Amino acid sequence: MTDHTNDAQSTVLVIGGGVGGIKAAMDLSEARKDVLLVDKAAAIGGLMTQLDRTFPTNNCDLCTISPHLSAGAREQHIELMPLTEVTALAGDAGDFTVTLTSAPRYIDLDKCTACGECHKQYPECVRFYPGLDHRAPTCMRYPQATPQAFSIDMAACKDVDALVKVCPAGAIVVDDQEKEVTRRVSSIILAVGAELFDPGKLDHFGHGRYPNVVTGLEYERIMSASGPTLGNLVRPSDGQAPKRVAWIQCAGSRGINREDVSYCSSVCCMYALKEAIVTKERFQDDIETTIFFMDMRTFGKDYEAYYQRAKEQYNIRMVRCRPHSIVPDPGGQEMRISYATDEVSGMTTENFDMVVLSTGFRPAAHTVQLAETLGIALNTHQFVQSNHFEPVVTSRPGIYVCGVSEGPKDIPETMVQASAAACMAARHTDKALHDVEENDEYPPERDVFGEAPRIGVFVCDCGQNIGGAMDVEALVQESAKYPHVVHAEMAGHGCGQEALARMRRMIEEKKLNRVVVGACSPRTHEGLFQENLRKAGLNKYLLEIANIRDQNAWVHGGARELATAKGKKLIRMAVGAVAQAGPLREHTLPMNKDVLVLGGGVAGMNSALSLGDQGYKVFLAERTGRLGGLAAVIRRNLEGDDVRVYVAQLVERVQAHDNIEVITNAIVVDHSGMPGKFQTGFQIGPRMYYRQIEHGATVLATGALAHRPNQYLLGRHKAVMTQLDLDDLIEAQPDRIKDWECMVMIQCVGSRTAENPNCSRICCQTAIKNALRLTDLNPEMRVFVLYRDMRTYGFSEDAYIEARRRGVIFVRYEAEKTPQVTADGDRVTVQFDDPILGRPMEVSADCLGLSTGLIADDETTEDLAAIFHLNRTEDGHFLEDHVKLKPLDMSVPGFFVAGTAHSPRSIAESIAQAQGVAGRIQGLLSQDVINLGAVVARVDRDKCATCLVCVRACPYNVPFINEDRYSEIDPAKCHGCGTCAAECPAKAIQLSCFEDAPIMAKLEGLLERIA
Amino acid sequence: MNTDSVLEKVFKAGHIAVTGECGPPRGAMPDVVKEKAEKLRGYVDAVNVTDNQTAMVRMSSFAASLILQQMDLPPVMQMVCRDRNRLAMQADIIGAYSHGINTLLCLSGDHPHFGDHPMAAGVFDLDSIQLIQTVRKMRDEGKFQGGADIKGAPKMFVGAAANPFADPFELRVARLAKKVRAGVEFIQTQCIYNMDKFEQWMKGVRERELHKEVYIMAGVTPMKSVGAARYMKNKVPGMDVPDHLVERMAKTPKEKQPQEGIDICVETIQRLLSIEGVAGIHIMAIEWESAVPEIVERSGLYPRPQL
Amino acid sequence: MITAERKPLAEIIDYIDNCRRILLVGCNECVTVCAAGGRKEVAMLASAMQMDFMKRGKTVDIREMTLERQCEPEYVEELAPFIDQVDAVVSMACGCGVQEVVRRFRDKRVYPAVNTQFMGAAERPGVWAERCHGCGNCLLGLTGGICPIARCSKRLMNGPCGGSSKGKCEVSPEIDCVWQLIWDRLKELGIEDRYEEIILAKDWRTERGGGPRKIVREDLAQ
Amino acid sequence: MERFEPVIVAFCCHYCAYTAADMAGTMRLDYPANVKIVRVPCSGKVDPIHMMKALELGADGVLVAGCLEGDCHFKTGNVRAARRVAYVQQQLEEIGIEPERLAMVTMSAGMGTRFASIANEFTEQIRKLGPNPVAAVRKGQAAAEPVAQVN
Repeated sequence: MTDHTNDAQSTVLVIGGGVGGIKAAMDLSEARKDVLLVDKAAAIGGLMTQLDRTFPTNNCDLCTISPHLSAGAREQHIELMPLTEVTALAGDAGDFTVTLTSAPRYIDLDKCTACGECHKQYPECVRFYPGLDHRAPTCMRYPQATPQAFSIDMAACKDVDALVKVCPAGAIVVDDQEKEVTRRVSSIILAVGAELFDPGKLDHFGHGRYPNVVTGLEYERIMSASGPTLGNLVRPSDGQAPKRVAWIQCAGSRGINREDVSYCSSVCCMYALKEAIVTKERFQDDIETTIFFMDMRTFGKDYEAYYQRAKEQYNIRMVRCRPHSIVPDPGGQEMRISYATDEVSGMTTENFDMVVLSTGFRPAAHTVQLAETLGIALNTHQFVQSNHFEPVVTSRPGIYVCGVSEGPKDIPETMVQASAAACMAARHTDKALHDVEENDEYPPERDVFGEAPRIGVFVCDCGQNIGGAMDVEALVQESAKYPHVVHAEMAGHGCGQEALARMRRMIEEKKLNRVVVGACSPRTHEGLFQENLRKAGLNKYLLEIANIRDQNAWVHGGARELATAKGKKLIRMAVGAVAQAGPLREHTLPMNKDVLVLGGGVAGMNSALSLGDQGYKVFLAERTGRLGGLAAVIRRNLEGDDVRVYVAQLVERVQAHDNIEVITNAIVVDHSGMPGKFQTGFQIGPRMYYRQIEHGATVLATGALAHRPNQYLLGRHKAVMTQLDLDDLIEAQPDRIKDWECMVMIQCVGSRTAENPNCSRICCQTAIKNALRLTDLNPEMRVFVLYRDMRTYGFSEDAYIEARRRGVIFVRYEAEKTPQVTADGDRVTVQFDDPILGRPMEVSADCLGLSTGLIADDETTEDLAAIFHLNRTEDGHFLEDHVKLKPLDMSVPGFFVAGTAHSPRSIAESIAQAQGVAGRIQGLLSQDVINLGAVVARVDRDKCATCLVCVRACPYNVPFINEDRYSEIDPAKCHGCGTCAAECPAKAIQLSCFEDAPIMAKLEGLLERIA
Repeated sequence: MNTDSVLEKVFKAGHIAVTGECGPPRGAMPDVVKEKAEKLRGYVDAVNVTDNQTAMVRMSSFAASLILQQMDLPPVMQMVCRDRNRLAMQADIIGAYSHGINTLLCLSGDHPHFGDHPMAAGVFDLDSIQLIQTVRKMRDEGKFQGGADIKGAPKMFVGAAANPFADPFELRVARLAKKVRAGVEFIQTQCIYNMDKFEQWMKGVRERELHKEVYIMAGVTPMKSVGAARYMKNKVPGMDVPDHLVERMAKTPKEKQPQEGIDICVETIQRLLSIEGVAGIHIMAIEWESAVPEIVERSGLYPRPQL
Repeated sequence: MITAERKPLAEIIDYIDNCRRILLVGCNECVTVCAAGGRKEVAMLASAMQMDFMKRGKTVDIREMTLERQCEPEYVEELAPFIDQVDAVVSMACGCGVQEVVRRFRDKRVYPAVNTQFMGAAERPGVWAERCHGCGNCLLGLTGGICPIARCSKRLMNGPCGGSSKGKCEVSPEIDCVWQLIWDRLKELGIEDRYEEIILAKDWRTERGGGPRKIVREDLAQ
Repeated sequence: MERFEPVIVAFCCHYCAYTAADMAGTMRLDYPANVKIVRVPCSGKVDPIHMMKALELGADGVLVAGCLEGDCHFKTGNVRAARRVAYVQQQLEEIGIEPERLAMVTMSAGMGTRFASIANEFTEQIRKLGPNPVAAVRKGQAAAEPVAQVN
């Protein structure tokens, strides 16, 4: 753990170490704000770490999340307090005093090196392995858990002193007590997530009674490689591979029964589809997968394509119904589901090997209690009450919320809110923008140029991890004989604080200028040891790590002398290589901290304001003549607030803000540079005069277009209008509505079709909003809504229930058989089939409202994508860097996307993205210099034959032939892959840190016969 | 008359000329030449003597032509640019003319790659068009290609080959024009199976009135078997054998295939004679000289004019 | 540029089988660009030779060097200090380089390690195709900038011959018929009629025919 | 005579193969100690010279381990590596050394089990092939030193 001043004003408290809490902590630490991250569990990671594969990418989450976590622990700005809860809070925004109570871990974190000895011998009381074992919650959530530590369930421990003896590092603290500490923090982010509903209470499904009825998360763990069944899909009852698997949606959600909640948990449809696809893809594709659902709610970006692929490519069977019950089939192990569908009258029963209940989110009991402690309001569903136009703000100033604790949402939306919360919380810390230089903590770097190599070898035994598998002492004696080695010693737990301190002392005492550490994987610990060298005044690249744990001790446990011999060889290789290593400089450039925001809509304006308030200079460029974007024409949102008033205030605040310069009628014409040093050229105003803006980051908030396909007589009959027109009509001429007798709405007009395969996410909510306002004005009028899937996700489900209660008639239509509309004077008649009655219907309507949704502003995004080399999805929206974990960043560094330019979304969700982007940018621009790292390719001008091989081979088109006729590689652009070095026929290119000399030295070290 | 070549006489007399072909043996066997040539006597006006055909080493065309000349069967000596440089070519021309051989066919020649000496270096000092210019310069200006005077200039009647079926088709008429400009006096085409393409080529020739400046002899080759048909279709460069002919041969029973080949040949000749601009028929019955008499008779080209 | 391809290892080994010490010399110009004799290929051949010897129970001492350009006396001079410590020199330069080393070090056995091929251009990365024959009297002006001497199997100056089919040479489908390319090019330039102008017989004296050639620039020659 | 223990060098790319090797460790799988790993940023960084030199210095088997097709962190590194391995295999054939001593393998970061099984199979395959003929000379050359059966 890092010790740093307990400076109240600069620390943000993040409660909850799930993926949302970690992202908020990471963003804050990137913006060089101190963070205190507390989690009631023994290790951070939360719910996502138990998921095997995540939609829509279907990749295993372990490698996408684990870098976050180990990076998280190492960040100097994050202090981690696991097994800790907030018990009291006082003070207000900018200066809170919080009381934190930590449960005893019975293990001293500084000493424990996760060697696993205690767990090996006392599995019953030492918590280590993740997975579905129903014992007490696991302590090490997953192999790369952070902190790398165990925890002990003392109550379950029968022989305490035996346990203490077994730990080689003496890390077990028997008399560990519950600790209470008070800390002063400037602001608080609540990211405690929520629990998954325990369907055991639903007696008609029998979860808990029948082993083959599992929840979505349990099925996830069964499929996961790090799960209890080590990744093979087997039926819990008899361990046989299932032939037929069924999913039942909305288990405990969207219901009115005893245990149900009324809202929709937004994610269950997607994770059910994913589990079905992965079942087919990774196991056998002959497993029959069936999903029982009411509405398939795949409303996220490209989620609709995921749904269609599930049906067409993986032929996952979709049954639209709400199953009645699950009972065991008397014959064998199978479960019998009985259900009724529109098409078939009477009950149908079907047998399945496994039934997965897609359970949704529930507010955890301790969250309700925590809210009380923090004094923040909860909404009717016990989730944290946020502001309609400020989605991460809670009822108490200075306290923000993100993730599922604010409401059910998927991981991308959680990450957006995390960044937004980080941005808002950072406001209260008074740390000036350009505070103390980063590297004053390190002593000046000693110049080792010209010195003969003096190598120090430090061999860890890492408790039993290495010590148990090989003769570490022999390794040290052998190392002493290797060339240039002037010092060799056992380092015990090398990554522990005392070992690091001792290493620093030896470097100074023995004037060492090279260090070899026989330890674990450089992938996780290289940074730690490099930093230690730097603290000892040595250039951090004069280090080589021999991976004698993960790639030796742990894999040759049985053969002690083979592991010892290999250990010697690995160190011999490292010694040979480090002798060739030279000190390396990291290239840096001054950072330009201004921000360019493209697009003056709600998203653009919010980004600009969030950044402006933090002291950043913002250029807000808008292609048209005025600010406001699409939101300017919207009158009300679902919650009933006046949008036009909100937008007007926003525009006024932007124009009055002295950090924001608004440029209208501005068209981007050229662009160059890299993050921290961009130049973008504009042609402005009617005379198109050219102006170039220098900036460090770019926000794309160019919005989307209201879709107006010419279908159903739109634009050809005055009674036919879009929901947008209707929204305006209701506000402008309420009396006209009073004499309406009947109104019909049609959903998915121009969305979820071949031309525009995407779902526009907001049309269902908009339709319901308008329907409710219509029935307010004219309770007698009849309102029909013809829909394909009602996608009122999250709390908007309540509005859908309210609409039904008021008698709005919802009729489903199939994509293949759309309603027919014919003009009838100044009315229109709409024909459609009613699936329940099973016969055609005809309705004469005063007005026909079409939910036409949004499509990408293809022309704008195409031009911008060309100028900025950005990539887009096929339908013209901008593509984010990682759909799951980096929804706001774009793959080109320094570029961010917010609002409907990313994908169709509501105003509140756009605002969350806008504030999130502001949070991300603060991280990017917090450094004063751009650090280009050291692993870059360098060309020896004398050897270069100007043969163009490197120019052609580089995957990033970096090398170019300069005027002096040799190849030049800009260190700012080189990604360090080394392809050019390996292809160069003149051997003119070396990749620093992986030059030929050290690699050859490793081979010679390994293969030399004479010792 | 520019030369005293029999072929020129026949053309100038307005008759349809007929020439045969005789491939010299791959050894010193003069009798084989005599025996092959004897079969053609009376049925053709002159006999082409190939020059290391398909780059396979054979008795030289000069030697075989000499044998024919001595049997007073007028030879058409073929000369390829592959095997000799311009010195050797001019020497052979003078040598041949000294023995009364007065008709020459200038060819580029197949690439050594196809023959029995793929490792040999192709000379290609001149190409066929430059050879035509050289022969005309020797005859009309009495000068060597190098410019020096020749005492006793050879008066060769100059011919060349033409392949209407090679790619690019649209260029093939222009290529003939180029040869005409170089001074060629008669042309023997590649053997014709694709009648439509040949007619299309002749239409182009007539448009440029080239048929008035050069005598065009249509080449034909009787097919001995369906195997021969397929071989020519796939293996011989620049050959265009339509599928319907191969099928026709494939349909005829084995033993009747030679006769069917001859029938096709005769039909082809009849149709060729009907094409305006065709001044002669060149029958390349390689290793099947015995079929020529029947072909010439049934084509109505017998007896040959005696001039 | 001049292109080359490394000789089969067996042939190189035959040359130096009885040697104990070898000087292996690469060249940093054309043979580097066509990946035949640059520093990398020198290291690869050295390793291959060493392994071949060791496989037969012998070892050989190989000194690796790569000169900037092996056809320049001053660069070849850089070998002088090492020449008498070796039994033979193996040069990975084109023919010009090998012979320059021979010219300088009369008494030393010098062997080629590559087969010099042709003057060519990079068709695409890793592929080089013949473009120029060095005939000494360029006729590209007459053929729309595409050379029949270097790129026609029969060097026809008034092609194409009867064997051209579908744009490919009768000799092999891998070889484009250059006269097809020329014809297409003339069409593109709209000067197809230039095709019928006869290119007269070539004076080969400017080419190899006139014997080994030399260029003398009076103003520069010392 | 004790069993021949081949020396195997494995060039592993940081993002996939090296991580998979770590995962094999985390999962406590077992594979022969003959395999020694050299970390490179990308399989596209492994120079043909390194492959040749490894064998020349006496390695009995060389593995180049990269990401799965299409998953390379640097886009095309693994494709180039595969082409280079094939090129070096031709060189080995010319020298008369079994090309199977050099192999290209691909895996994703999470495939600890696949790394272990490759290490096992390849070591057995090389054990069947017998010692690298070049190594035989080296051993002879250093006959004095006891046969490092443990190596």
